[in-house]
Amino acid sequence: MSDATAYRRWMLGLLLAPALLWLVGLVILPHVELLLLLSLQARVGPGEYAASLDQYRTFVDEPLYWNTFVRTAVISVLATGLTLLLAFPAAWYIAKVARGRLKMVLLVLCLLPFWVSEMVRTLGWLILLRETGVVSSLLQALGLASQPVELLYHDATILVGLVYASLLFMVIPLVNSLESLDDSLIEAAYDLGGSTANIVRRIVIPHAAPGIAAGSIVVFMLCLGNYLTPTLLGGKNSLWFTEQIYTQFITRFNWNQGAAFGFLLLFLSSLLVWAGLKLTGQRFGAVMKT
Amino acid sequence: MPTPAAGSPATAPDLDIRSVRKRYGAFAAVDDLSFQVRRGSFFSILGPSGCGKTTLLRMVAGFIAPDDGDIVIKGASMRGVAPNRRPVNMVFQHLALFPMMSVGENIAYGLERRGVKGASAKAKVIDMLQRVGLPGSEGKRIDQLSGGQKQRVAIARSLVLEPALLLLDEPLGALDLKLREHMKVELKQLQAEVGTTFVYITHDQSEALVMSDQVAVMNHGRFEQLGTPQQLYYQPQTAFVAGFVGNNNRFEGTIESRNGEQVLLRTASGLGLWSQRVGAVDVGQTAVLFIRPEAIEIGRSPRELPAGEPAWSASVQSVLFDGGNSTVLVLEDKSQTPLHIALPLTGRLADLKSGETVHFGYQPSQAWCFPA
Amino acid sequence: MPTPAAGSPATAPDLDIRSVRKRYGAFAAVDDLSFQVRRGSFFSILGPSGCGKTTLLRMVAGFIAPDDGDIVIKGASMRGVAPNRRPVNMVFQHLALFPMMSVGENIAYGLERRGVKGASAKAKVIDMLQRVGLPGSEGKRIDQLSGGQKQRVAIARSLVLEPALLLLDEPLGALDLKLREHMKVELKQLQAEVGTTFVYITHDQSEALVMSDQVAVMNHGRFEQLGTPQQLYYQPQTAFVAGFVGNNNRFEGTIESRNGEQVLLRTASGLGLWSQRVGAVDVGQTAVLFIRPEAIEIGRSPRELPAGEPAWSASVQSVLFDGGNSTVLVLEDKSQTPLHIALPLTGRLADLKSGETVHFGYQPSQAWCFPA
Amino acid sequence: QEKTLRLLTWGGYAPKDVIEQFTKETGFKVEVTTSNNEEMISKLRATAGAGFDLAQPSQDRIAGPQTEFKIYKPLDLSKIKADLFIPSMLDATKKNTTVGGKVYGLPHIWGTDGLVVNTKTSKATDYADLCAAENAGKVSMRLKRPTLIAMAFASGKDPFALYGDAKAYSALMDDMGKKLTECKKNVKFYWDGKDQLLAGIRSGELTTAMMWDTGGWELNKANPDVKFVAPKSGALGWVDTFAIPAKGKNDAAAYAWINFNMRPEIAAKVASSAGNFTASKGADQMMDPVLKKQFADSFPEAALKNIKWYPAVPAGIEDIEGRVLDRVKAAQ
Amino acid sequence: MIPSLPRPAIQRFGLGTFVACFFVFLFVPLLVVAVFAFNNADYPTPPWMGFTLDWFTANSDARTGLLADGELLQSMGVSAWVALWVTLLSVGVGTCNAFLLERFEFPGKNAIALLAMLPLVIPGVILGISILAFASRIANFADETWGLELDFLRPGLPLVILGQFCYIVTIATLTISASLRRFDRTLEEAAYNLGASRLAVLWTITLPYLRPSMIGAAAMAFLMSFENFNTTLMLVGSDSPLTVLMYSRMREGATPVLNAISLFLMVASALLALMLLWRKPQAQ
Ligand SMILES: Nc1ncnc2c1ncn2[C@@H]1O[C@H](COP(=O)(O)OP(=O)(O)OP(=O)(O)O)[C@@H](O)[C@H]1O
Ligand SMILES: Nc1ncnc2c1ncn2[C@@H]1O[C@H](COP(=O)(O)OP(=O)(O)OP(=O)(O)O)[C@@H](O)[C@H]1O
Ligand SMILES: [Mg+2]
Ligand SMILES: [Mg+2]
Repeated sequence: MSDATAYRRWMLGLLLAPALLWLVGLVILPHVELLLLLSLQARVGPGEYAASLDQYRTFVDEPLYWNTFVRTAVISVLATGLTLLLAFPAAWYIAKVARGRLKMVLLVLCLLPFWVSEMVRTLGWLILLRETGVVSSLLQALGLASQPVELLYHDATILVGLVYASLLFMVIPLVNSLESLDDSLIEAAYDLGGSTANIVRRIVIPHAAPGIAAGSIVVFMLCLGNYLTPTLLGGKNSLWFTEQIYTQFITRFNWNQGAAFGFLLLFLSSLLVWAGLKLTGQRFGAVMKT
Repeated sequence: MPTPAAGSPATAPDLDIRSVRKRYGAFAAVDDLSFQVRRGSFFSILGPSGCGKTTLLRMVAGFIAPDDGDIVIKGASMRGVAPNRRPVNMVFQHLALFPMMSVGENIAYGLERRGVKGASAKAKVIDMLQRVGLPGSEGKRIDQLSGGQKQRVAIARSLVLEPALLLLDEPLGALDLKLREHMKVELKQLQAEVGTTFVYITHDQSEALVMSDQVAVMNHGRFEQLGTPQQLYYQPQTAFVAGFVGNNNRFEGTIESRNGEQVLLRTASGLGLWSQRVGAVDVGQTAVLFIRPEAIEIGRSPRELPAGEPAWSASVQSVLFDGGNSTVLVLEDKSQTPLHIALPLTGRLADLKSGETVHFGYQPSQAWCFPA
Repeated sequence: MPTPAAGSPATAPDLDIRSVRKRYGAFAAVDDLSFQVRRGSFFSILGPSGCGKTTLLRMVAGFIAPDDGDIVIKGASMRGVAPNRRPVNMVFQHLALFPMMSVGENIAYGLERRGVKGASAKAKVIDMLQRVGLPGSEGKRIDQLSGGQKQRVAIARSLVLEPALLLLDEPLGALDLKLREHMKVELKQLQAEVGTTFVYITHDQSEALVMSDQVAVMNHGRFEQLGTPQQLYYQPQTAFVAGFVGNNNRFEGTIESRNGEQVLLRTASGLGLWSQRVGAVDVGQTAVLFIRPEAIEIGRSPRELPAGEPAWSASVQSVLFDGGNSTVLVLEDKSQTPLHIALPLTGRLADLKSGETVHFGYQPSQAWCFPA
Repeated sequence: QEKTLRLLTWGGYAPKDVIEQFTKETGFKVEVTTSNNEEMISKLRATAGAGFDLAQPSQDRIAGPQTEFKIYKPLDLSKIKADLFIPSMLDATKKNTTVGGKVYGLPHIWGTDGLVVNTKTSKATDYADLCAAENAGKVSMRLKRPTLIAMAFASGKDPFALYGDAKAYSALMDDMGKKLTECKKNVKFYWDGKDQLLAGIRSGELTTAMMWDTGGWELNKANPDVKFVAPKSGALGWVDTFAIPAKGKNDAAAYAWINFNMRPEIAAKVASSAGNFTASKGADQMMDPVLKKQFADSFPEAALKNIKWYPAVPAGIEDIEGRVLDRVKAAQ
Repeated sequence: MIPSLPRPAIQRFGLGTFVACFFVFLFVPLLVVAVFAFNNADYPTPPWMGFTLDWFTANSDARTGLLADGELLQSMGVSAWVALWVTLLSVGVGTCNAFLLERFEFPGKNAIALLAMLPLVIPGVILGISILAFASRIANFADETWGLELDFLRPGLPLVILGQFCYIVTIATLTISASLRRFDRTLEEAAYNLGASRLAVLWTITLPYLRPSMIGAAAMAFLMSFENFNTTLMLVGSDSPLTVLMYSRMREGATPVLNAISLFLMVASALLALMLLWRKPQAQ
C-alpha cells in the first residue's frame, strides 16, 4: 500500500515537472513580467521608468482605443456567429449524412487549406476580390456590374477573411459533438411529431451546445488575436486591437502601453467568453472536455 | 384510448400489412409479409437477431419506405405519409429519451408539437405519469431515473399522444434480468389498462410468450408461424419454431417407420424415438425431432414412470440445479445420446448425483417430427 | 493445473479470507468477512447490486487494500503483495480484452510478461484456445468475435497463466439471454475440466445456483448464508435469502399460534398460513412467510389436491404463460390475497382463463417463517 | 575565435555572392536575419542588444533608441577605413548618430521617399496632389511618420526645425493630422507591404502613391509610364547605417564586414541588389546604367539639392506622431 | 436531417448544395493561388500573362523557380525541422499533461488545468515578445553574473521552437486528454492482473490505445507549427522558417514562386492525407 502511494507520488512528481516547467517558464513568468509589471510602469525619462497607472488611463481616456477594442470585439463576435452558421450545416453533413470514406475525405478536405500559410490564403482573397480581380471581372462579364467593383477594404471583407480562417476550428468540434448525438433521438422526436426546425432547436442544439461553445471560444479568440487578415484585407478604416498592440510594441517602442493593451485584451476577452458561457448556461470545464 | 378513425368499423384491424417487401441489394430483409393486428391486442414479433424485425417495425413507423406492398393503419393507407404524420408512436430500443429535457418535458414534447400547451398539456402529463406509476416525477432529470423508470417514461411519452398503434422495439433489451422479469408483467398490465394496440418486437421468447395475445415467429424476413403463445409452444408448425420457442431436445435422424400420424425416428447413434409428425415426413426421409425437457418423465426406477410408455435407462451426467427450473443432463445408456430433462417442481429428484442411473419416458404425442 | 504452494497440505483451502473489512467513509462496503474456498471448487458470491461483491473480489485481486484482516491464498498472506505478483487472475465484468491485440496476443500477454515467449508461448496459446473451444482463432481480431467467444477468450487469457484462483466478476452480465443460458452450462463444464478454483460473483441467482459447488449470499457487506445451492434454495436461513434466491410469494403478518416447529401466520388481509419457523419466531410477533410458487399445488377441483393439506379456493387473475415456466396469478377468495402459483410442467392447466375458480394447497413444511 | 557574423539587416543588403566573397577573404561565415527598422529595434531592445553582431538601422533611428534602450556600442572609428565613404555623408551620419559624444552609426545605403506616379493618368508633382480631388480614390500612402513629415513640407513648414520644440511640433502634427483626415476620402488604402502597393499601381487601380524611389524605378522597368517623381517640396532622404549591438560578440567580423562592404565594387553590387545608392565613394561609376538613368530622370540637379535628409529623431517625437496617426486611422 | 428520415427533395438538395458551396468557398482562394503559380509574370497577381512553368523550374537571373531557389527550399527545411521538434515536444509533454490531469488528484490541479488553457487566448505576437524578453533577461543575467553565454536563449530556432511549443502543447494536451478520458481503465487493471509491471502496462496497453490520438495531435501540432507566423516573427534569428521568409518576400515584392511553393505544399499534403486515408480502411 505504502509502496503504491510512494509510486504514485513519484509519478506525480515526474509528470508535474514538465507541466510546471512549461507553465511557469513559458506562460506565467514571461507574461507576468510583460503584461503586469511593464503595464504598471510609465516612462519618466530616457531609460527610466516608474510605477504608474498611466497606460490604463490612456485606454480609458482615449476613445480611439476603446472604439478599436469594441470594434474588434464586435467584428469577432460577428465572425464567430457567421462561422457557426456556415460550419454547422457542413458539420452536420459530415457527421450525420456522409458515410464511410466520403466522411473521411470531407474531413481531410476541411484540413487541407491549412497547409498553406495564412498569408498565402489571404493573397488568394486579394487576387479574387480586388477591383481588377477575378470576382470583379466575373461580375462584369456576367453583366452584373457595369464597372470594376472594389470588394476589398470593407469590414465585410475582414469578416470573410476571418470566417475563412476560422472554419476548421469550428467544424472539428461541431463534428465531434454531433457525432455523439444518437440518431434515434432525432427519429424519436420526429416520430412524436417534431418538425425539422423544432428538432434542431430542442434536440440538436442543446446536445451540441458544449461543442458549439468550444468551437465558438476558439474561433472568437483566434479572430481577436488575428493580425494579418484584418490588416491586409481591412483597408483604410480598419482598426484592430492586436494591430494596436503590435504598433505600440514594434513601431512606437512603447512597451508599457503595449503591455497594458495586451493585458486588457486578455482580460476583456476572458470576460466576454465568461459572459458568453454564463448567458448560454455552459461551464468552461465541460466545454473544454469536448 | 385509441381515437377511432372515421368510418372504420370497430372490428377492423388496427394494422394491416399487405404483401410488404424490403430488399437491401439482393438481400430480402422483409419478404412479402402480410398480417393483421386486431384492435386493442398485444401483438409480438419474435425472431432471432437480423431476421428483419426492426426493418418491419420501421416501415410501419415510416422511417423506411417498403419496396412493395402497402401498410394500412386504421383503414388508411400509409403510402407517402411521413413518420410525424402517422397515428403510430414508437418506443425505441435504447428508449431515446431526450437527456436535455426533464421527464415532464419529454412527455409533453409530442403534445406541444400538436399545439397542446400550458395547463392542459400539464394535466395530461401528470395523468400519464400517474398511469405508468411514476406520479410526481415530472421535474426529474432523465439521468436520475433507474432503468425501469426510464422504460416507463419512454412508454408514457408515446402513450400520451393516444396513438392508434404503439410500436415497441425490444424495449426491455437493455435492462437487467430481475428488472426485465418485473417489467414484463408490468407492461402486460399497462397494455390491458390503456387498451392501445401494442406491436412488440423481441428476440426473447419468454417476453413474447408472457405478454402477448398473438405472437408471430419471424425468420429470414418471413413469418414461420403466427398464433397464440400456447399454440406456438404446444403446436409448433416448423422445426424453427419448435427450436426457437422454449427449450427443446433436438434429434436428427431417419424415419424408420410410420403409424398413422406417428413416426419412428432413428438417430445416428441408434436411439429410436416415436413422435407426432408435422408436415410431409415419411419413411426413409431424414427428419428432426423435438422433445421438451419438461415433457419427459423421469424416475429412479421404471415404476415411477406412467405405464404403457416406452422407457429408457440413462446415467446422470450433471444436475443443473436452478430451483424450480432445474434440469438434469443424462446420457441414454445404449446410444450415449445426451438429453436434458426437467426435474419435477416438487424437488423430488433434487438430490440426484452424477453417475446415478435413472429411467425416463415420454408420450409420443408430446414430441414432434419435422422434415429436415 | 494449479501449482501447489510449497508446504501447504493438499487439503488446505485455496483462499482464506480472515476478518476482512473495507470502509468508504462511514459506509462499510465489506464488513468483517471470513470464509474459505476449497481447492478446485466453484464458489459463487451472490448478492444484489451494491452489496460489496466487487469490492471483495478486488481486495482478493489486490486492487483494493483491506482496512483490516488478512487474505491468504494457498497458505501465503497477500498483505503488501502487488496485484501483478498474486497467484490469482481475474475475468472482468466487461471482459477488458485488449482491442489493439489479436486473440492470440491477448492470451499470450500474461505469458510474455512472465518471460515465456516464442514457440512455447505459442503452443500454450493454441492449446488453451483448443480447451475453450476456439481452435484456430488466434489470428482473429477481438471485434470479430461474438459475445460468447469473447467470454471464452477472456477466460482463456486468465487460465493460461494457471492461476491458483480464477476470479470472475459477473462475466455473463453483458451477454444476451440465450447466450447466457448456454455459457452458464459451458462455464461449469470448463471449470470441472481444468480443476482451477473459481470464485464467481453475480447478482443472478440462476447463474449461481446452476454453476456452483458453494454459494455465499451477500447483503450489505456481510454473508447472509453460505451453503450448497440446494441448501440455499430449500433451507434458507434468513428472510433475505428466501426472497432473493428463487421466486417466492411473500406474506407479512402476525404469528397466531405455534405447534412445535410450525407456526400459523395471519396476514393483514386475514389469510392464515402454516409454515416451518426459522429462528426465534413466536406467537404475537410479526413475521414474514415465504412459499415458493412451485411448492403450491393447484387444481380445478379440491379433489386434485393431495388429501390432508389445508386448501383454499381462489379466482384466476391472469395466466403468465411461459412454456415450462408458466405461472398463474390468483386471488384467494376470502382475503383477496394475490399469489403466484407455478403451473405443472405437463401443461395440464395451460388452458386456465381469467376469472376461473381454482383450488390450491401446500405442505407447511415447504413454507418458512422468519422474524420480520 | 568567433567564426560567424550575425547580421541583422534589410532584404537585399547582403546578396549571396557578396557573402561568399567575404567568407573567402576573411574566413567569417555570415548569418543573415532580414528585418526592418522597427523590428530591428524591438528585437535588440528585447535582447538588450544581444543576439546579433551587426545591425543596419536608419541613421535617424539610432540616437533616440540608444539614449532610451542602450542597445548599441560606440564605434571604434580607428578600425574604419574612412576614405571609403563619401565624406559629406559620413560626417552627416556621424553627427546624427552621436550620443554622449560617441558615434554609433556609419552610412551604408541611402535613398529617398517621394511620389510614384502613373504619368498617363495622374499629373501629381507634389505631396499635396495626393489629396487633390482629381486623384480621388486612386491614391495610396503609408500611415507612418514619413507621410506626416512630407505633408508638413508640402504645406511649406519645416518639421525638422521643430524637432527640438515638442509643443510646436505637436501643434504642427495636429494640423497635418487634420489634413490627412480630410485627405482620407482620396485614399484607396494605406499601404503597408510593398507588394500591396506594387500590385495596386500595376493593375491601374492606383495612379499616385507616396513611396520610396526603388519601388518607382522597379515599376518603371515594366511600365515606362510609371515614374518616380521627386516632389516639389523635396524628397525625403534616408540613410541606412552600420551599428554594432551592445552585446555583439564579434566586433572584428563586424568591422571587417563594414570595410569590405564599402569597397566600391562591393558597394555597387549591394546597391544594385537593393536598388538604391550607396555611401561608398566611387561606387557610382560602377552602378547599373539603367538605374543611373532612372535616377537622373527623377532627380534633376535642383531636386537633388532639395532632398530633405532625416535628422535624428529625438525621443518623444514618435509618441506625438503616433497619436496623430491613430486619430487619422480612426477618423471616418 | 439524417438519411433515415424521409426529407423533402428541396431539403436534401439544399443541404447538398450548401455543402458544395462550402467547399467551393474553402478552395477558391487556394485555387486562385495555385493558378497564378503558372502565370508568366514577375508578380503573383493578375492580369494573366500566359502559362509558364518558370516558377517551378527556371534558374536564370531574371527568374528563380522553386527548384532553384535555395533560400526557399532551405526555409522549408527549417520549417519542417522546427515543426518536427515542436511536434515531438508537444506530444511528449501533452501526453504527460494528459496523464497528470486525468489520472492524478493533487492540490492546485484546477489552477493548473485553467492555466494550461491560457496560451490559447494570448495573441501570438504578445506570446513572442514576452518569451523573447524573458529569455533575453535570463541570458543577459547569466552573461553578466557568470559570464555564461546561453546561446539558445537568443533569437534563433531554439527560441522559435519554445515559443510555438508554448501554445501548441495546449492543443495536444486537450486532444490526448479527451482520448485518455474515454479509456477504459479496467484494461490496465486486466494487464496488471495478468502479471504486467506498471511500466509494461503503460507501454503495452495505455500508450497503444492513445496512439491514434497522439498521431492526431502530432499532425495538428506539425500543421500549426508549420504555418505559425505571429509568434515566430519575434523569435527568429538568421534561419527563417517558410512563413517568415514569405512575409519578408511579400514585403519586398513577391514573385509567383510563392504561389508555386504553396501549390507544392497543398498537393504534397493532399497526397499524404489520401495515402493515409486509403490505407486505413484496409487495415481494419
Ligand atoms: N441499411 C441497410 N443496408 C443493408 N442491410 C441492412 C440495412 N439495414 C438492415 N439490414 C440487414 O437487414 C437484416 C434485418 O435487419 P433488422 O435490423 O431488421 O434485424 P432485426 O431483426 O431487428 O435484428 P436485431 O434483433 O439484431 O435488432 C439484417 O441482416 C441487416 O443486416
Ligand atoms: N471508491 C468508492 N468510494 C465510495 N464508495 C464506494 C466506492 N466503491 C464502491 N463503493 C460503494 O461500496 C458499495 C459496494 O460496491 P461494489 O462495487 O462492491 O458493489 P457490487 O456488489 O459489486 O455491485 P454491482 O452488482 O452493482 O456491481 C456500493 O454501495 C458502492 O456505492
Ligand atoms: Mg432490431
Ligand atoms: Mg460489481
